[in-house]
Amino acid sequence: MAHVVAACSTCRPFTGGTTQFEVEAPNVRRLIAELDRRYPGFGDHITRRMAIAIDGEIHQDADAAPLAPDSEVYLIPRIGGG
Amino acid sequence: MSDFLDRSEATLDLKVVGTRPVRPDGADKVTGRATFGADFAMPGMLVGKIKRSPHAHAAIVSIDTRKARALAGVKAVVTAADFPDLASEAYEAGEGAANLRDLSLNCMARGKALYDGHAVAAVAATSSVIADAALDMIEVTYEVLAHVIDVEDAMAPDAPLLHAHLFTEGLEAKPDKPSNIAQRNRLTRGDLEAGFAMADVVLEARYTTAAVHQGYIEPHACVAAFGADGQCQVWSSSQGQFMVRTYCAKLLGLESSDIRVTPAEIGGGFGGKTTVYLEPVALALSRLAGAPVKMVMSREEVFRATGPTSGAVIEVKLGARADGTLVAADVVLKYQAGAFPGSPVGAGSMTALACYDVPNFRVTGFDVVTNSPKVAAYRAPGAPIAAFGIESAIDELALKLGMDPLALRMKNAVRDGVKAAYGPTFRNIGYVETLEAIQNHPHYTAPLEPGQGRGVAVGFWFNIGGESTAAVNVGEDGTAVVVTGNPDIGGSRAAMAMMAAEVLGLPIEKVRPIVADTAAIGFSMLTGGSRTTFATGMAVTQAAQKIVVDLKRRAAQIWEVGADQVDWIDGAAVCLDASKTHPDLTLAALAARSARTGGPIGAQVSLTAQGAGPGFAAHICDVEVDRETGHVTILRYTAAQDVGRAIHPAYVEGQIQGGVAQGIGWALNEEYIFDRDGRMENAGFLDYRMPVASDLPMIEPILIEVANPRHPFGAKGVGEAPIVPPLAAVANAVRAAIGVRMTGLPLSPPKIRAAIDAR
Amino acid sequence: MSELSYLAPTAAEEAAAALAAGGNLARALSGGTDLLVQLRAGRVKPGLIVDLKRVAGAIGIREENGGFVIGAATPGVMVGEHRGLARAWPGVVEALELIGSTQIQSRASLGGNLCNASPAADSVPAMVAARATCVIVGPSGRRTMAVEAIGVAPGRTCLTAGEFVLEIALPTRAARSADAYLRSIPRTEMDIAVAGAGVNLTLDPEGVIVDARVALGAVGPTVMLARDAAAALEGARLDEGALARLDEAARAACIPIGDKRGTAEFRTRIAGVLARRATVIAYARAKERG
Amino acid sequence: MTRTHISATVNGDPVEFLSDAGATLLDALRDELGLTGSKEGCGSGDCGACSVIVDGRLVCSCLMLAAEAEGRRIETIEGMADGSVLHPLQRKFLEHAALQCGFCTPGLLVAAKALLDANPDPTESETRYWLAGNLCRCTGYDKVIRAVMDAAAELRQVRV
Repeated sequence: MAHVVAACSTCRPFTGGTTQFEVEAPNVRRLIAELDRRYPGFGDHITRRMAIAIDGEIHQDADAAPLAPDSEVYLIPRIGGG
Repeated sequence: MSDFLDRSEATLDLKVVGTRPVRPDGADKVTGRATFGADFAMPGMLVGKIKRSPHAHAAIVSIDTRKARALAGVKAVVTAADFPDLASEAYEAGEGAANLRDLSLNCMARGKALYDGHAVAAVAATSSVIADAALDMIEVTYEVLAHVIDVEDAMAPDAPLLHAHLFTEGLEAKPDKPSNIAQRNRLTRGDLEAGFAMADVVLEARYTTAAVHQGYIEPHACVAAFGADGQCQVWSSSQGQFMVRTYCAKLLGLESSDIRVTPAEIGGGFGGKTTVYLEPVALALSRLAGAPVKMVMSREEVFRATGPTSGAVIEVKLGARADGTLVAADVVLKYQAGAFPGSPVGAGSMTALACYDVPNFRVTGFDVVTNSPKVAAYRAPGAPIAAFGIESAIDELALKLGMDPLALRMKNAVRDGVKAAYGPTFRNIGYVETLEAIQNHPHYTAPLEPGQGRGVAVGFWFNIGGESTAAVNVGEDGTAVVVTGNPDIGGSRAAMAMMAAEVLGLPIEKVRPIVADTAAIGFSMLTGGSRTTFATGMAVTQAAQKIVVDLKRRAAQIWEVGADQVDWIDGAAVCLDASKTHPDLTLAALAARSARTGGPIGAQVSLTAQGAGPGFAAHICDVEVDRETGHVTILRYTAAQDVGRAIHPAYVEGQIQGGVAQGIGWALNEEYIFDRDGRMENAGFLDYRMPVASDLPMIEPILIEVANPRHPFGAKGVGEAPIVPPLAAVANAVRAAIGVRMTGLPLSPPKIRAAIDAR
Repeated sequence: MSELSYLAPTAAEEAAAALAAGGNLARALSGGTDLLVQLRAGRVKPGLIVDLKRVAGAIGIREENGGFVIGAATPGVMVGEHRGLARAWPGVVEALELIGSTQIQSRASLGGNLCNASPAADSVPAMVAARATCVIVGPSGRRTMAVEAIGVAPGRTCLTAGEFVLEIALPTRAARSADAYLRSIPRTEMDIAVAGAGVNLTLDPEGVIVDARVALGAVGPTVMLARDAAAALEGARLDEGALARLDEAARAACIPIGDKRGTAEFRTRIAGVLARRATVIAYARAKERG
Repeated sequence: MTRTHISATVNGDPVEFLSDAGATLLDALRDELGLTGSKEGCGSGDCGACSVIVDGRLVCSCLMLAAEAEGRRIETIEGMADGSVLHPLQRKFLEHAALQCGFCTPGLLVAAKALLDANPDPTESETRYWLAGNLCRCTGYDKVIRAVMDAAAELRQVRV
C-alpha cells in the first residue's frame, strides 16, 4: 500500500477535504487511475496541475515510475522556474 | 540508468567536465556576429507595431481602424477580432499550465483593457515611421473603469473587479461571488496552536516587496512569415522555440507542424521570455499582409507590457524555544498576479520554509489579479519574495534570542531524511555543507567599521527536469556535433559539448553544439527552471553513451571478438582479449570505416528527466549606510551554493554572481512606480534603477559539490537559487548597520533616511 | 507624418535665422542627450533640428582676461580635460562631469544642460554659484545674461524665437576662493539628481569667508540661488554653528515636489546635507589656494 | 520623406548612406549599413549596448543623429578584431567567461577599448565607473571587470 499525501488545497474540492490515502498501485499511472476512480475528476487535476514526489524524488509526467509497497507519495503543485 | 550511475561514482578522473574551456559560441558574441532577435531580416519585410491602452482599466467601446488601413504603406491592421475567441483552458507548454484564453487576451485585449500598456491593436507597414503614424490614426473609444494595483486593495471585498467570472479557488466552501483573489493555497503540518504554545519566544512581522522586472537587456523581438499555403516560419528570441510554436498554434488555431520556429540568440530572459507577446500578433499581421513582419519592442513597451514579478505582502509569525529550536511558523503570502491569474505564490508557499525543519506550520498563499502587466516567471519564481519575509524574520528572531543568525539557521537546518515543508523527504542535499562554508569563510568574521553592517540569508530552489531531446552525430573524421532544442542563455552550449566530449573521449574542440529549430530536433521543454544542464545534459550524455555502445560493437566486429571484449577508453576502442594484439581503434578510425560497419554514427535520445536535485544557497553581505543621505553601499558579498557538480565552473560562478546582482537591485532600488491613474511612471532604464558596474563589489562564489546521483555527472540546477537570499541578506546587513529593521523593499535612500529620522 | 529636417550651420547668425524661421517647431541640438530622448519618446515633435556643434565658437575653451569662455556645445569630456579650467573652477567641472555615463560625457554640454531647463541639471547650480554668464545669439544680435536667469520653469527658458546660447563665461578666479558641487542619487551613476548643491567661497587671509554663493538643484521649479544660505556663511570660519545655520537656511529655501525620484521631505533634508558637505570641500580647496 | 545623404568612415572604410532626419546613428548602422553588432537595449542612452567610438570619443549611437555623422570617423564592434585575430579584450572576455547572453557584450567591449585607449592602467574602481553606462544583467559585472583589467595588463606587457 503506497501512502499518498495531497496536502495542496487545490486537491481538496475533489477529495472532499481528505488529504491522505492508502493506495495499492504498481506505478504512477495506476495510482492516478485509482484516485480518479475514488474521486472522479481528481485524476485529470493531478495530470494537469500536480507533480508527484515518490520517496523524496520529484517526478513530472512519470506514469511509468514504479511504486514500492511502502512508497511515500506526495502530490505537489507543478514547478516551473525562470 | 545504472551503468552511468557507476560513472558518476567514478567521476574523479574526468577530463573535460569541471574544466573551463572557451564557449563554442564565444567568437560570434564578442565580434558582434551573433544574430539576436532584432538582428534578423527578410526581403520584403514589413514593420509591425502595437497600439497600447493608456488606461489601467477600461472597457473598449469601439476600435475604428479605417483611417489607419487607408494610410499609404499600411499593409495590415489587426485587433482581437482577428484572433480566435478561445475557451478558458489550462495548457502545459511554458511555465507550468498557462490558460490559453488569458494568454490570448494578454497578447491582444478583447473588450477590456486590463493594464496601462495592454495591446489593443497592431499594424504592419512598409516603414517604422508609417507604422507609428498608423497607430496614431487608430481610434479607440474607452470607458475608463476604476483600477486597483496594490495587492491588499485588490483583495478587499469592495475592490474593482478585473474579471466578472473569476471565483476564488482553493477555499473549503465554493464562493458565491467573484473576487480578484484567483486562488488561495495552503500548506500545513502538525498543530499550529500547540506549536506556538511550546514557544518561549514569538515573533510577528509584516514585510512588503515591490513589483520588479527581469530586466534582460534585449527587448522582445521576432520576425514572422505566414506562407500562402499556411506554412509559417518564426524567428524569435525566447527561452523555448517549442513553447513559441505551441502557443502560436493554439492562439491562432494552426497545426504545430505548420509552424517552424527558429531560435535567435537570446539577450537574457531570466524567466521573462517563457511566454509569447509578439509572435502570434506578428503571424496574424503577416497572414493579412502576405509578407514577413518584424516586431521589436521598445524598452518602454518591455516595462509596460511584459512580465514583471509580483509585488507582495508577506506576514510571518515564528515561534521558537529559548535554545533557538523553531516550533511553529504561520506564514501568509499575498502576491500580485497582474491582469490574469498565475502569480508564483504557489512556489513561494512551497519554498518559504524549505530550509527549516519546523514541526508545526501553516503557509497560506493568495494569488491576486491586479491592473498591472501579467507577471511572468522571474528566476526562482516566488521564492525570493517569500525568503525576504522569512529570512528577515529569522534575523529578528536571532536578535531576540541573542543568538548568532547563522547558528540559529544551522540549528534548524533541513538535512537528508528530513521531510521538506512542501512534502517530500530530502535526499542528497548539501544545505548544511553550504552553511558551514560561509560560517568558516574569513568574510564571516572580518572586522567592520562603524556605520557598516553584515547580514546573512539562505535560499532554496527545487530545480526541475522534464522533457528534452538531444542528438549527437559523428562526422567522417571522428569529430562530433551535438544538437539540442534549448536556447543558450548563459553558456549551455559549452556544458552540452563538454558532457558529450567527456563520454566520447574527445577534446572539447572536436565537439560542436548547435541549438536547432523546431523542425530539426525533437521536443524540448524551454530553457528555464535551471533544467537545461540537468535534463538536456542527461539526454546529451545518454546519446553519447549510445554511440559508445555502438562504437564498441563496431570494433568487436572488426576484431572478430565479443562486444564484451571491447572497452572504450580515452576516445578509442581497446581490445580486452589478451590473446589478440589489435592496436586501439580511435573514434576517427572507426568513423572512417563507418560505412562498412553499419553506416553513419549517431544517436538521438528523447527523455523526461526525473530527480532534479534541489539547490541551497547561503549568502553573506556587508553594507555601509550614509545616515544622512540614506545611501547604501554594498561593500562585500560572498555566496555559497550546493551545485551538485559544476560542469563548467566559470559559468556556474557567473550564474551565482548574476543572481546576486539581480537580488541586490531588487533589494535596493528596483520597483514599478505607478501614478494615480495606474500608469507606470518609470518605464525606462533611467528611473527603473538596475545595478550598474560601479554599484557592486566583486561577488565571491563558493561552489559546494554534493553530487546528484540522478545526473550522470552529478549536476544540479544552479541558475535560480542565487537570487533567493540577497533581498534579505542586504536588508539584514542594513539592519545591522543602522539598528533599524527595514520591512519594505526597495531600501531606497528616502525610505532609509526616513526610517533613521523616525527613531 | 510631419516632415523633419536637419541643419548644421557654421555661422551663429545663420543658426539664429534658421531657428527663427522654424519658429516653435525648431529645436536647437547641442549634445543631444536630452533632445534625442524626447524625440524618441514623442515628447517633442519638431519640424526642424538645428545642430549647433558646427557653429564657430560653439565648441572650445579659451582663457579671456583671467576668466574662461566655454563654447556652449563643448562636451563634458573636453571640459574635464582642460587643466586650467579644472584648477580654477573644480566645482563647475565636477558638476558637468557628474552628468550621465562616459558615453554621455562625450556629448553632454553646459549649454544643453542649461537650456534643457531641468531644475535637476547638475551643471547649473555650479554655474550659478560661480556667477557664470552666457552669450545669447538671436536674430536681433547678441546679449549677455546671468546663467540663473535662463531657466524660468521646468523645461522652459527665457530665450525667445531664434535665440540660442553660444558661449558660457566663468569670471576671473579670485585668490583664496574655490567652488564645489555635490548631488545625491540612488545609485552611484546614471541617475538624475534628487538634490544638488553648488557652493562658491572666497576667504580672507585669516580664513574667514568673505563671499559665498550657494545654489540648489532639484528642490524647486528652477535651480535656485539660496541667498540666506550664503549669508549664513559670510563672516564665519568653517565652524559647526555656521554649517548648521547654512543647513537650516538651505532647507528653508527648498520648495520641492515629491515624485518618483524622492519625496519633498527627503529632497529638502538632503539639500541641507549637500550644501554643508559642498561647503566643507570648497572651503578646503580655497584654503589650499591661500 | 526627404532623406539626407551622409558620407562617413566606418571601421576605416568610407561609407555613404541615406537617412531620415530623425534617424539615429544606431538606426543607420543597423538598418542602412547592416552592422547589427551594435544593439538597441533602451534607445535612451541608459544601457550602452549601442556604444561606438566617434572621432575617438565613446558615444551611444542611439543618442546621435545619423545626420551628425557626416564626415565623422566611426568605430564599431565589427572593426575591433584584426581580421580573424581577436582583440585582447575580446579574447579575455572569452577566457574569463565575462559574457552569458552576450547581448551587452559588443557595447561593453567598445567601451572597454575606449577606456584602455585613454588609460592603460585603470584601477578596479576606475574601470567600474567608466563602464557604469553599460548595463549587464547576466554577470553581476565581476568577470567583466576582471577580463578588462587582465586585458589591460596584457596590453601593457605588449607595449613594454
